[in-house]
Amino acid sequence: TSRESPQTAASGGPAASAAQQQSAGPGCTRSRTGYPQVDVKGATVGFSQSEKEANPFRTAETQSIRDEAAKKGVNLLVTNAQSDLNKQISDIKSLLDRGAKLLIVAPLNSDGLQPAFDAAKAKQVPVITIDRKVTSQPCTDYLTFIGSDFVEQGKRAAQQMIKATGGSGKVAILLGSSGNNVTVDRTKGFKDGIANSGLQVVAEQTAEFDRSKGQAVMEQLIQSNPGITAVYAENDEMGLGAVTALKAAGKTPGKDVKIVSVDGTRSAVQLVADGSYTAVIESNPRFGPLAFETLEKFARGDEIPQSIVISDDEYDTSNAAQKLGNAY
Amino acid sequence: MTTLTAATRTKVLQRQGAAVALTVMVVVSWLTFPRFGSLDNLRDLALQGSFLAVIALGMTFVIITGGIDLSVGSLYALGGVLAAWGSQHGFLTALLLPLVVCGGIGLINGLLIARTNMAPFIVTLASLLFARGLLLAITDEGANTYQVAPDSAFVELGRGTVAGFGYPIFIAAALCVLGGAILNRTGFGQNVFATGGAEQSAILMGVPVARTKVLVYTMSGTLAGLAGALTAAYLQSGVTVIGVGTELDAIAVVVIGGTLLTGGMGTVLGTVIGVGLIKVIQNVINQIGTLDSNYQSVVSGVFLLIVVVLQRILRR
Amino acid sequence: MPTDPVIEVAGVTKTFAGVRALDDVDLTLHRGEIHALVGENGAGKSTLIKVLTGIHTPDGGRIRRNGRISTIYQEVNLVPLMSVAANLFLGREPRNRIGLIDRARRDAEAAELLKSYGITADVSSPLGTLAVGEQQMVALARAVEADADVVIMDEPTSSLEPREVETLLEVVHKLHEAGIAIIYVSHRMDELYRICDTVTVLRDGKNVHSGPLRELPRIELVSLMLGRSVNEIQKHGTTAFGEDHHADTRPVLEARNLTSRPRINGVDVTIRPGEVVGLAGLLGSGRTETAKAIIGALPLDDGTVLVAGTPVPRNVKAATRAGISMLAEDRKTEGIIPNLSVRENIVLAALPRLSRFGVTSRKKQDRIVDTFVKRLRIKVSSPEQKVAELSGGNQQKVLLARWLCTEPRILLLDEPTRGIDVGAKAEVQALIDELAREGLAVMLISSELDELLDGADRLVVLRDGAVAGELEGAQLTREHVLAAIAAEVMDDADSR
Amino acid sequence: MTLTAARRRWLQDNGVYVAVGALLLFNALFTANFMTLGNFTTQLVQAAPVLIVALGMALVIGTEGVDLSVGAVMALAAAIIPLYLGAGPVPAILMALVAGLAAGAFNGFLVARVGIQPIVATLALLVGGRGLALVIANGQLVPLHDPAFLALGTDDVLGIPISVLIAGLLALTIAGLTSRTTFGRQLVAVGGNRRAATLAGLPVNRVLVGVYAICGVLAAVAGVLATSRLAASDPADMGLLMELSAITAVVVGGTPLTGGKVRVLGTVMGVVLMQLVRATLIKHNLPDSIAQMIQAAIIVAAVYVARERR
Ligand SMILES: Nc1ncnc2c1ncn2[C@@H]1O[C@H](COP(=O)(O)OP(=O)(O)OP(=O)(O)O)[C@@H](O)[C@H]1O
Ligand SMILES: Nc1ncnc2c1ncn2[C@@H]1O[C@H](COP(=O)(O)OP(=O)(O)OP(=O)(O)O)[C@@H](O)[C@H]1O
Ligand SMILES: [Mg+2]
Ligand SMILES: [Mg+2]
Repeated sequence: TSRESPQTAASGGPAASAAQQQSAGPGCTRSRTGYPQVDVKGATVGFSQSEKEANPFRTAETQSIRDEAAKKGVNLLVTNAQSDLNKQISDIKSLLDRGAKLLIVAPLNSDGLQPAFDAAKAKQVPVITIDRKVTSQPCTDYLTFIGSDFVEQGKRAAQQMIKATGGSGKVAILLGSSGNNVTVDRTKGFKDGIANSGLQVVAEQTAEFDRSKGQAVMEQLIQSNPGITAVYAENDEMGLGAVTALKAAGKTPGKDVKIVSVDGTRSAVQLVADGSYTAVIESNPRFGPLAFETLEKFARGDEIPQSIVISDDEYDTSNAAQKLGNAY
Repeated sequence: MTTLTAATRTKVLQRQGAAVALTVMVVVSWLTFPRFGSLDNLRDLALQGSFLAVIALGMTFVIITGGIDLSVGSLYALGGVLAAWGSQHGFLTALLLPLVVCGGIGLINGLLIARTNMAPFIVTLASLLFARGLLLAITDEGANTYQVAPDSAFVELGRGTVAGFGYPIFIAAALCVLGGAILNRTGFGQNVFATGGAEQSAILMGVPVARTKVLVYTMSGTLAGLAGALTAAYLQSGVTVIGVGTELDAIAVVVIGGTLLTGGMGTVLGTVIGVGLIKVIQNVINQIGTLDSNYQSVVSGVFLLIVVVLQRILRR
Repeated sequence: MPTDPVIEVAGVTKTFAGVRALDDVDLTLHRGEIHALVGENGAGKSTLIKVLTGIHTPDGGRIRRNGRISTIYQEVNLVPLMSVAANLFLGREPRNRIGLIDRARRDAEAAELLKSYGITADVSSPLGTLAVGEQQMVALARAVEADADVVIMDEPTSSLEPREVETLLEVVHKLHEAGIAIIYVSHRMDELYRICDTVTVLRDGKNVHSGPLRELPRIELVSLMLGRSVNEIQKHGTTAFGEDHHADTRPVLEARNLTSRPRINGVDVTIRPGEVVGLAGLLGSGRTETAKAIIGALPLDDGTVLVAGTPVPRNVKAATRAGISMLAEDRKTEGIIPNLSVRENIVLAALPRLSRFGVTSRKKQDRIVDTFVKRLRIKVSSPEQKVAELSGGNQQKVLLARWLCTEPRILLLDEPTRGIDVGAKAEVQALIDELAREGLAVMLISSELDELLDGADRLVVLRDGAVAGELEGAQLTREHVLAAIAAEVMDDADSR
Repeated sequence: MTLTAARRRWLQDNGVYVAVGALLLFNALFTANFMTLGNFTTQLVQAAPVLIVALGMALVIGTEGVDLSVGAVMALAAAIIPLYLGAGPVPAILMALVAGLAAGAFNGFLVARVGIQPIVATLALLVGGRGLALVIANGQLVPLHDPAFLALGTDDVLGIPISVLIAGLLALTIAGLTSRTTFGRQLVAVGGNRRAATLAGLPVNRVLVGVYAICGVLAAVAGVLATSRLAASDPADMGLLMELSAITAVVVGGTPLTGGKVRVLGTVMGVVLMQLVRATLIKHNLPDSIAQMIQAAIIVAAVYVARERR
């Protein structure tokens, strides 16, 4: 063929599964909310995606919701906010308007969706937020949150880093987009995680979750800090960019310079398996089964915890080859 | 001057070009999508349009003077953050702080453009960066999102409704009426047209061109800040990630509304119609529902193209 | 003679990037005085005016103003996209009770006002739709109605027809009677002697003479302006045109049935090699449109243009290639490329011929530019000077040079001497003569009747976009032409 | 008086060189490991795609236009590469350039023939073009493995990286084009006074379409080089906000947005200046907030010095 193969399709791999069901307060039940019972099967469900499906995480996330919806015989309506917060509010309102009785929302941002939640509340439609936690009230504004703990991801990345470096050396952090709370949490977790080790952060610069920016920033940092021995990238894409930069600078990523990142995309895990990447902390995007299961439970009247933190896997040199199939 | 005459003859037609497109869009959508005409949907359309309309109003003035303001997207976001922060100190702080700061940055834009002969494009591009940087600086690199207390009077500004229609709609409408009157019925408005129509001539005719420019950029900054404040009240928080690319939306809306990018000609009504068009298209894309997210921008681009080409053809 | 000075200028100096535009200039203007300001192109007249009105700050010297100044600048300075009424009243619009502009009243007053200047245009249409001359009258009305103590007019008649010139001179007269002082810049001697009391002559930025005008013989005035002796000048008449030309019999240009509604309607023009054909007609009679139609710059409803019997496609490029060149009337918007140098402006149209495989030859350019700068006596500090820095007249010469170096067969000249000083005018006229002798076919549009009568071998009179008559040989007299035009005016009056 | 005027004039013409010099000096003194060959190579390699785009942008700006679609065109080029890479790098690159040509010519057509103002005409492609690229690429990043194609981004000739070499050659070509050819002179004439250029019989439409087409092709070249350097086709992010970087560099380099003038060497220096600014801010590990504000200040300062006086 005359076509280079794109990365393998996003489906497959393990669905997200609940790791812990944190419950600071009491859980949420249908009776507490007073919402009507809606059978998932045959129901109209709205899914509001936040960004274009132009990166593996989003692609896998949407696909997982679609697949599960088809399996459950759900009439699924999908919108995409194209990274515009006001549009996401509009999207959610229009989903409600078009008859969605249950909502799954991948929030663009932790703050600012209150008007959309209020609209859902007014129509007694339960909302499950996935992948990103919002600052509104669980059970009243939205039903529950299903997703990873980004701070925890940062901490686990720190543990991997300490393991790989023996707890000493100079680290550069490739930050995600400024103003994004995923960036904030993954940074906090990582810094807390290395606080008591000998690792020292010598540079932290944003590369906007983008591979080519990761490459460009890394190139600059290698020049000015030749002593860098470790790189923590807040997503795989930036990490992959860093690998290219390091190779071009004559370093051996994974050996001279350890690289740990968060996501679990196939390209990154493959590199771990090949030995030129240190470790990848997974951020599982396959929320479909868990989300619909939670909606079913809610319909049955079961108690739903305030947030459902999923168990994320991690890939390091010891397991990446076997687990490659789980990557997305 | 030959083209000008043609322009006059069809001036009305031209202005109606966008209006005709909007009417057609609305009627077709109404017939095709049963949910399009629902009161809820229309309320949301109007509300979403109102924030953009406030920004685009300022942009209309700027563009009529022959300038452009790229900083409005950042100022919009900055205004929201300042308002949310200010809401801790009461209603007035929440409302005035963004107006003053964003208006101040607009004023600096205006001074640089009017007094130093620097291109508006580049000055406001720098402000776009500056305002975004300032926003990050006051939010601890975006880590802090200030919340507006849900029971404060300021929230009411963004979330209060009359017959289900949100306050921002009325605020935007009032501002547009006022803006239209200023543009067409005051000396300042005439100066705006003269500045954009033929700057050198305007100077020779005694028009205070520099002052006019300073004023329009100040106005544009202030309105962007106000839109940000309204949005913060509506969202109940000073969201840091909004406003990216909003300047392009505002410019597109103004141009679709028939305002000449080269200056000297334009209407507020046209801008309002332009806002309507953009929001209706977005809404219709949602109503279709099955469009792949990547196709959505293709459709938006094609639509933008169709509108401007149509308008150009009508103008002939 | 009133003696109360309203403007006093002493020792004013102004330098632009090395060019000394004003050099120690003195000028005193008294209340009720009409003061002529004359000088060659680039002598500094417009600069002095801009210094007086505060557009330019002088580098040295004193200026005392004793009253409000209102100015009509050399190039029409109004806003083309705004309505005629808005232009007229910009800055002093009539207001309603709550202080908003009263548009109905503004339009009514504007229409009224313009009627008194002989203009009946739709005041709510954009100013840009008016002909240049009409715009000039709007500018005049605007300046006069501004309640000023001093009215400055920089070449106000350069794009006016005899009829409008009369209106303008009447206005000047009224102002004079109202005690308003006037500075009047013009290259037309007749006008100056008819209305002006005093004169200041500028040469190379210096004041070379100030005094009463009527006592100064015309020939001496010209001699002061040019800095040449009276004898030298006496050799020339009022215009520099020579004898009639011997034209071929086969026309090189045939324009048939040119129609672009509503502006021109079935115009036929033919020109033979070596012939100068004048286009006469009132302001707005469609002369510019005819020229534009021939060069292919005007979309036509009908009509063909043939060069040496071959039809020319209707676009400027094709027309240029067929050998037609047009000197546009409005040099600011249709002529010069302001950022480019004099050299680049001159060679612009001829560039493809001065290049090989699209690569330009600087040597060839320099040679041509040098020739024309000398031949047309273009006043530049260097060919690399920006054309925008030149005085109006010199810009006009640059444009003429641009066309001449394309070696055209047919030259359409729309107001070629507009805004050009006496000396240069004679040069241009002599040049037109010479070109015709060399076998060029020339079409000459001019609002100066003398220029048309002396210069043209044949006159085509246009009325309302159609040919109203042709005059040739013995018919080429002032009376005949005026009669033709007058008849038309009466026709017009009848039909209304 | 005249001396200071002359000095001001000199600064106005050469401000961007002074700024580059000052920044180099600052870095030489205060930035660790700055004065190394490797570092300079890095800066040049990173600047190369921006420069290539900025060259096209300078031409467009010279005609009093602007091309907002360059980033989207880069994304299109990136999306097309993997489609044809199976047939070899040359066909793949050619197809990408053809796409750039088509996109540019389309812009030019809208501007010249339809008469739409450049910002709006190219805004349509900015909005739609990247979407189209994503549709072509199915929204996916595609890692590339063709060694010949990747060599474009990694190899060098006599120590000069290929992309830098290409950018340099293109800069020379464009400089020659603007100063030495009929097309170049006609281009600035069109930008200086389009009506007059039309009446002078210049092929205005052809010039405009040509200029936008060149800009499109150059954007595609930049897209190809950036793709090969990234070793992946990434239409979602390729060339994001490139239009603003390119315009900034052109204007900082002394080409006025009002058209009628093109400064090629200035543009090169504008790109270098902005690259150095970015590098300096990263190397000194400044937070994003401060970095953005400093960039804003430097842009204003550079343009302030080079501005044309009334
Ligand atoms: N684009 C246009 N649309 C409609 N009418 C126009 C247009 N341009 C000019 N006119 C009108 O057409 C008539 C002819 O104008 P024009 O000034 O070209 O004639 P002219 O005989 O060349 O006059 P001038 O003495 O100014 O050279 C005028 O009445 C003018 O107002
Ligand atoms: N803005 C400018 N920059 C540089 N030089 C200028 C500028 N304005 C005028 N000059 C120069 O100053 C001199 C005087 O020009 P000015 O326009 O005052 O002449 P003028 O007497 O009005 O001529 P004309 O009869 O042709 O209108 C000329 O040499 C001209 O080139
Ligand atoms: Mg003059
Ligand atoms: Mg005319």
